[in-house]
Amino acid sequence: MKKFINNVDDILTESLSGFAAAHSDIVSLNLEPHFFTRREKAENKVAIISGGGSGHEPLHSGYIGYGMLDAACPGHVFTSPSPDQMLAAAEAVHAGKGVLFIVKNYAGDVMNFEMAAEMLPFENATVLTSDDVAVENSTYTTGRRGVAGTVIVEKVVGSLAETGADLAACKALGDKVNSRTASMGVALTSCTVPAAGRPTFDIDETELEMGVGIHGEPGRRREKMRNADAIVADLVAAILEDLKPTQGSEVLLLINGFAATPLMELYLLYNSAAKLLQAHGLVISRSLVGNYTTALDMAGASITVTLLDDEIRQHWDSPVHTAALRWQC
Amino acid sequence: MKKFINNVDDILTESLSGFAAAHSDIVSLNLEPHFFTRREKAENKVAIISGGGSGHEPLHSGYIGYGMLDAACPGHVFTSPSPDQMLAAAEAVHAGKGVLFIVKNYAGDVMNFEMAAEMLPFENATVLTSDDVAVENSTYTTGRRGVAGTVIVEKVVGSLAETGADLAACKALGDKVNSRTASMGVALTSCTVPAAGRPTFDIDETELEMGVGIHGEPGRRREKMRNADAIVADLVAAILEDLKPTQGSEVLLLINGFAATPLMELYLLYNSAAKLLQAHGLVISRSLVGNYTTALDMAGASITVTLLDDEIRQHWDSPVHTAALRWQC
Amino acid sequence: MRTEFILAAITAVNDAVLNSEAELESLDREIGDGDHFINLKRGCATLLAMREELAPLPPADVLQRIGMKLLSTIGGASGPLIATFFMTMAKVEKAGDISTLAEISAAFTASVEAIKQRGKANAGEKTMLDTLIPVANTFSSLTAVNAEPTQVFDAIQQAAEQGMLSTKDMIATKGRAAFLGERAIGHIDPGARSSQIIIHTITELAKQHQAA
Amino acid sequence: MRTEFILAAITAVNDAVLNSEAELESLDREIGDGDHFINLKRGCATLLAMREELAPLPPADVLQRIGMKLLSTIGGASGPLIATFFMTMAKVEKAGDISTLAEISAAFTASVEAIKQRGKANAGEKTMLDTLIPVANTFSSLTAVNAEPTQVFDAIQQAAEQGMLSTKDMIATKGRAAFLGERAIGHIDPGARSSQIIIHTITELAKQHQAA
Ligand SMILES: Nc1ncnc2c1ncn2[C@@H]1O[C@H](COP(=O)(O)OP(=O)(O)O)[C@@H](O)[C@H]1O
Ligand SMILES: Nc1ncnc2c1ncn2[C@@H]1O[C@H](COP(=O)(O)OP(=O)(O)O)[C@@H](O)[C@H]1O
Ligand SMILES: [Mg+2]
Ligand SMILES: [Mg+2]
Ligand SMILES: [Mg+2]
Ligand SMILES: [Mg+2]
Repeated sequence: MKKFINNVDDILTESLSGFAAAHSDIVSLNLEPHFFTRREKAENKVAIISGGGSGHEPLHSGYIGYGMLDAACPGHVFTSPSPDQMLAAAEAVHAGKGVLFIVKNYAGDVMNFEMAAEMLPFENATVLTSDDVAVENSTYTTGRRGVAGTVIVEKVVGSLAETGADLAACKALGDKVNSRTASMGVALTSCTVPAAGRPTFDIDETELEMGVGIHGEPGRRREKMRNADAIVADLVAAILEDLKPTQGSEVLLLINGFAATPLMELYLLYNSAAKLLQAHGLVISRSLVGNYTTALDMAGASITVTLLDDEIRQHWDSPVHTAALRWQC
Repeated sequence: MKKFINNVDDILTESLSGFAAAHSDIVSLNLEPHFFTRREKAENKVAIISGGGSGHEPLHSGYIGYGMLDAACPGHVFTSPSPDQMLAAAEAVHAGKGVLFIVKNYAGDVMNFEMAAEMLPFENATVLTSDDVAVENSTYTTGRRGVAGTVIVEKVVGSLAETGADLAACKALGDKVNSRTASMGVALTSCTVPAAGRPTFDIDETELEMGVGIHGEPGRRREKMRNADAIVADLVAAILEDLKPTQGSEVLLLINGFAATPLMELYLLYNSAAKLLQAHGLVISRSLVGNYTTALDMAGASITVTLLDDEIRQHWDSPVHTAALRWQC
Repeated sequence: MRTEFILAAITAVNDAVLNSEAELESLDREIGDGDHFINLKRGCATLLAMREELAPLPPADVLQRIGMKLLSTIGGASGPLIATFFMTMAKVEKAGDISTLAEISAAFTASVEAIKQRGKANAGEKTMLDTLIPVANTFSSLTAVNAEPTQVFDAIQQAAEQGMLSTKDMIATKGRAAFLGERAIGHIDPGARSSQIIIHTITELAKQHQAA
Repeated sequence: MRTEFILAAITAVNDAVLNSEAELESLDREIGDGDHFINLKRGCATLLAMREELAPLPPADVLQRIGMKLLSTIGGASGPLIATFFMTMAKVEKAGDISTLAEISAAFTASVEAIKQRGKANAGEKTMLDTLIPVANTFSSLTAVNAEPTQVFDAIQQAAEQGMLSTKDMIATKGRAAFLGERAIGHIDPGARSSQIIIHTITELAKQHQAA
């Protein structure tokens, strides 16, 4: 394992401190327990809080700021944060209109946020993101994972919250965006959890992992390496199979890098995916390409498609000012 | 070599097309010869044009747009673009006030831009960036390389050009920013040039390359892997040795990833570098952390420090709207 | 339940967990995200550091503080589940001293029940419950017939081991391994294995205290 | 200089470059950025595709078109330098037919001089000039004494080889290898080697044409 670190035990604190220092115009860091808030507390809005294991940067701390999150709780690497963090973050940012948690659907995150929600003295609700179509959905199982589509949910809900909308409306829009969003990912290499010091899975030069999440967990299947168009075709097929969009639907296309895949390749994937979606009669009216939801140092990428409507498009386009997403302000 | 590609020969065109499609609100792509321009031609300003080998994305095409470049010429991977590209780009964006080329100091780039400048029917000037302090400067040699500091030069000069400043003023500010900017980089892995299909250099788990550029060329020396603070101390020492800032100087600190190093590590480096600069009595008033000048799929990072003054700070802060840098608009 | 025993168990479990580093890490690497050992180690280290603070407290408070502390230190899926276990034990202990084996068994069953609620899971889903549920069943049926303590501990150890091993052939329906579908088959669940190690360690300790 | 010979040289040089793939690639990987072979290959392939278009043209136009085409296809450091060579050859040819060996030698010297100007470089800086300058010198001194063509070609080949080999022990002061400082020592310059291969190929071809 070769990484820019001092001691494995200090990675998180040092990295969070660096983030806080580099973006001190946008965020503040609380150290015990760990959570980030906006530098200026927002008033008269639902407090939007997310969080999850670290290692997915810029998710979630990079999305704190005007038009998106009020606070984020970073856990240890790939480990859900704990209820005390969420409670303290909620205490810090609650502005009288309730708290909305945006939680990626993993057993650990769900349970920790659930316990926080049970203890929280404020009105609250939770949007569970579950956009990963690599996993079959079912009410009897843990169900689908939340992956890169979470960024879209956070942006859109964050925008609505900024208008003063109430908790129920924010929750409803979050659920709607999640239900109209589908993602699937592919890994070319494993990632290395710093404390473990070795790659989570072994994979050779001729193979890829299809249907991976964002934790270095193995995907649905190991396959022979193929060319980009063939890989994209499989990912897009699974996404469209899930979304079943009608001809002429307007979509947002996100090509998300897992961290170690260069922009040159991500744009090549965009080119391939966009052509395919257009061939299916879809209109790509919004795009995002880059490392928005990562998996430590993994090489790979995911494709996310969101079916837009006027409401979602409007809230996607609205001003946002965070470390990782910024426009119109 | 495991990359998201179809045919090695098509990578560039496919990736450029993806970039153009994903950012069609900002840029237009011309295919023969290859160059990007702003979607809307700007009037009444010096035309700012950059370019260089591909593989450094988002440099330079990601910096086209209001407040920065008017056009960029992408060469093949790590290969300078050729004069016909620069001539065609200049023809497309020249707005009667002359053309300023911003060129990273490499023999190939310098000669190709020089030949274009000689053939160009418009008034023109060139700013050569040479911020890499890993290389000793000398008028008898090729001299220092231009690396990540180029982004800062492009941002600041781009802002001045937007005010209608004349060619001489833009050239002078570019030279000034370059002379107040110093960078140095370190690689943990090599990159793989797609057409070559294998890593440019071999390096094992216990080593790093100190003083590398952005082309997978070997650095100044091979060293044993050390902790982040020790690596940062060496980079910062070389930078300060060059800039010789006075106590209390105000600086911009850029931690630039070479592509495969995750944000978590880049922020950890920021934390380390910021503390060191502060201990040297410097005031970090502006920051940038991310993959802004990359080297294909290399793991590694560089540190860049620019000595600010009122003029540079003002042009750094001014509105910019490009694919990779956007604020205040 | 005595505070002294709980403190001794903390030390013993910490040792046992540290000794299983390679195995636990690789189990969670195979069908999870590789952090289960690290999560447990962090929890154990925190409890170890709390021993002095816990020593003077009554068992109900000790269990409650352990639960709250683990809730804020372990994180992940195992954190809230293990914390829930201790918080339920604390609640039962608070309601009335747990001292006989039968009482401990009842408290254990209630705490496992609380894990099931929290995780919305049951036996056969390839989780720690595949160790814990058989243990709870064995524990209560043997204490119901007033079996000898050593007999009870041996039976618990056996049930834990069988339960843990049974996860190997399962498809997971809860937790991270659920994302793997059939690829999870052939791998023991890390939480099932760590629970079994912990139960084995505590029952061994109980046997020693019994003998002494 | 005859168009026919130039076209034959294009084919021969293309073959020679392709045959040196591994070597050229690894030389530029060691002290450059690994693309020198790819750049040359791209240039050769483009010229190959132009042969039909070039065939009916007078040599001056052929050389000029080659220069312009290489300028827009090779890129990098070698692109403008090689292009400058051809554009200068074209200029000299245009000014007055180059046909005798002495005339070719003068044109060659002028073209190498143009490379020196364009690259602001000279002998001893670990570049292609360490092959080209000794070749120009040998070429002109032997044609000045009216040496036999084969003698001239053999001497050129030797000078090219020696020049190319001499780069091995140099520190570079121009081009990418200059960034390496002392680490460049022990490696032959890729441009020096490719120039030597090309010169060797063309002189071999000239010897055959001579013999025929
Ligand atoms: N819903 C659940 N109910 C019971 N146990 C669960 C549940 N989800 C996960 N687990 C247990 O948690 C273990 C994983 O713990 P850990 O690795 O610490 O957390 P995470 O899965 O969040 O990384 C699994 O091996 C499994 O035994
Ligand atoms: N200033 C210069 N003068 C002469 N030759 C040069 C100069 N700079 C570089 N070269 C030659 O160019 C070669 C490298 O060419 P190439 O790899 O195609 O371009 P780049 O260095 O831009 O990647 C070097 O090996 C050297 O021989
Ligand atoms: Mg985890
Ligand atoms: Mg090159
Ligand atoms: Mg785990
Ligand atoms: Mg080269």
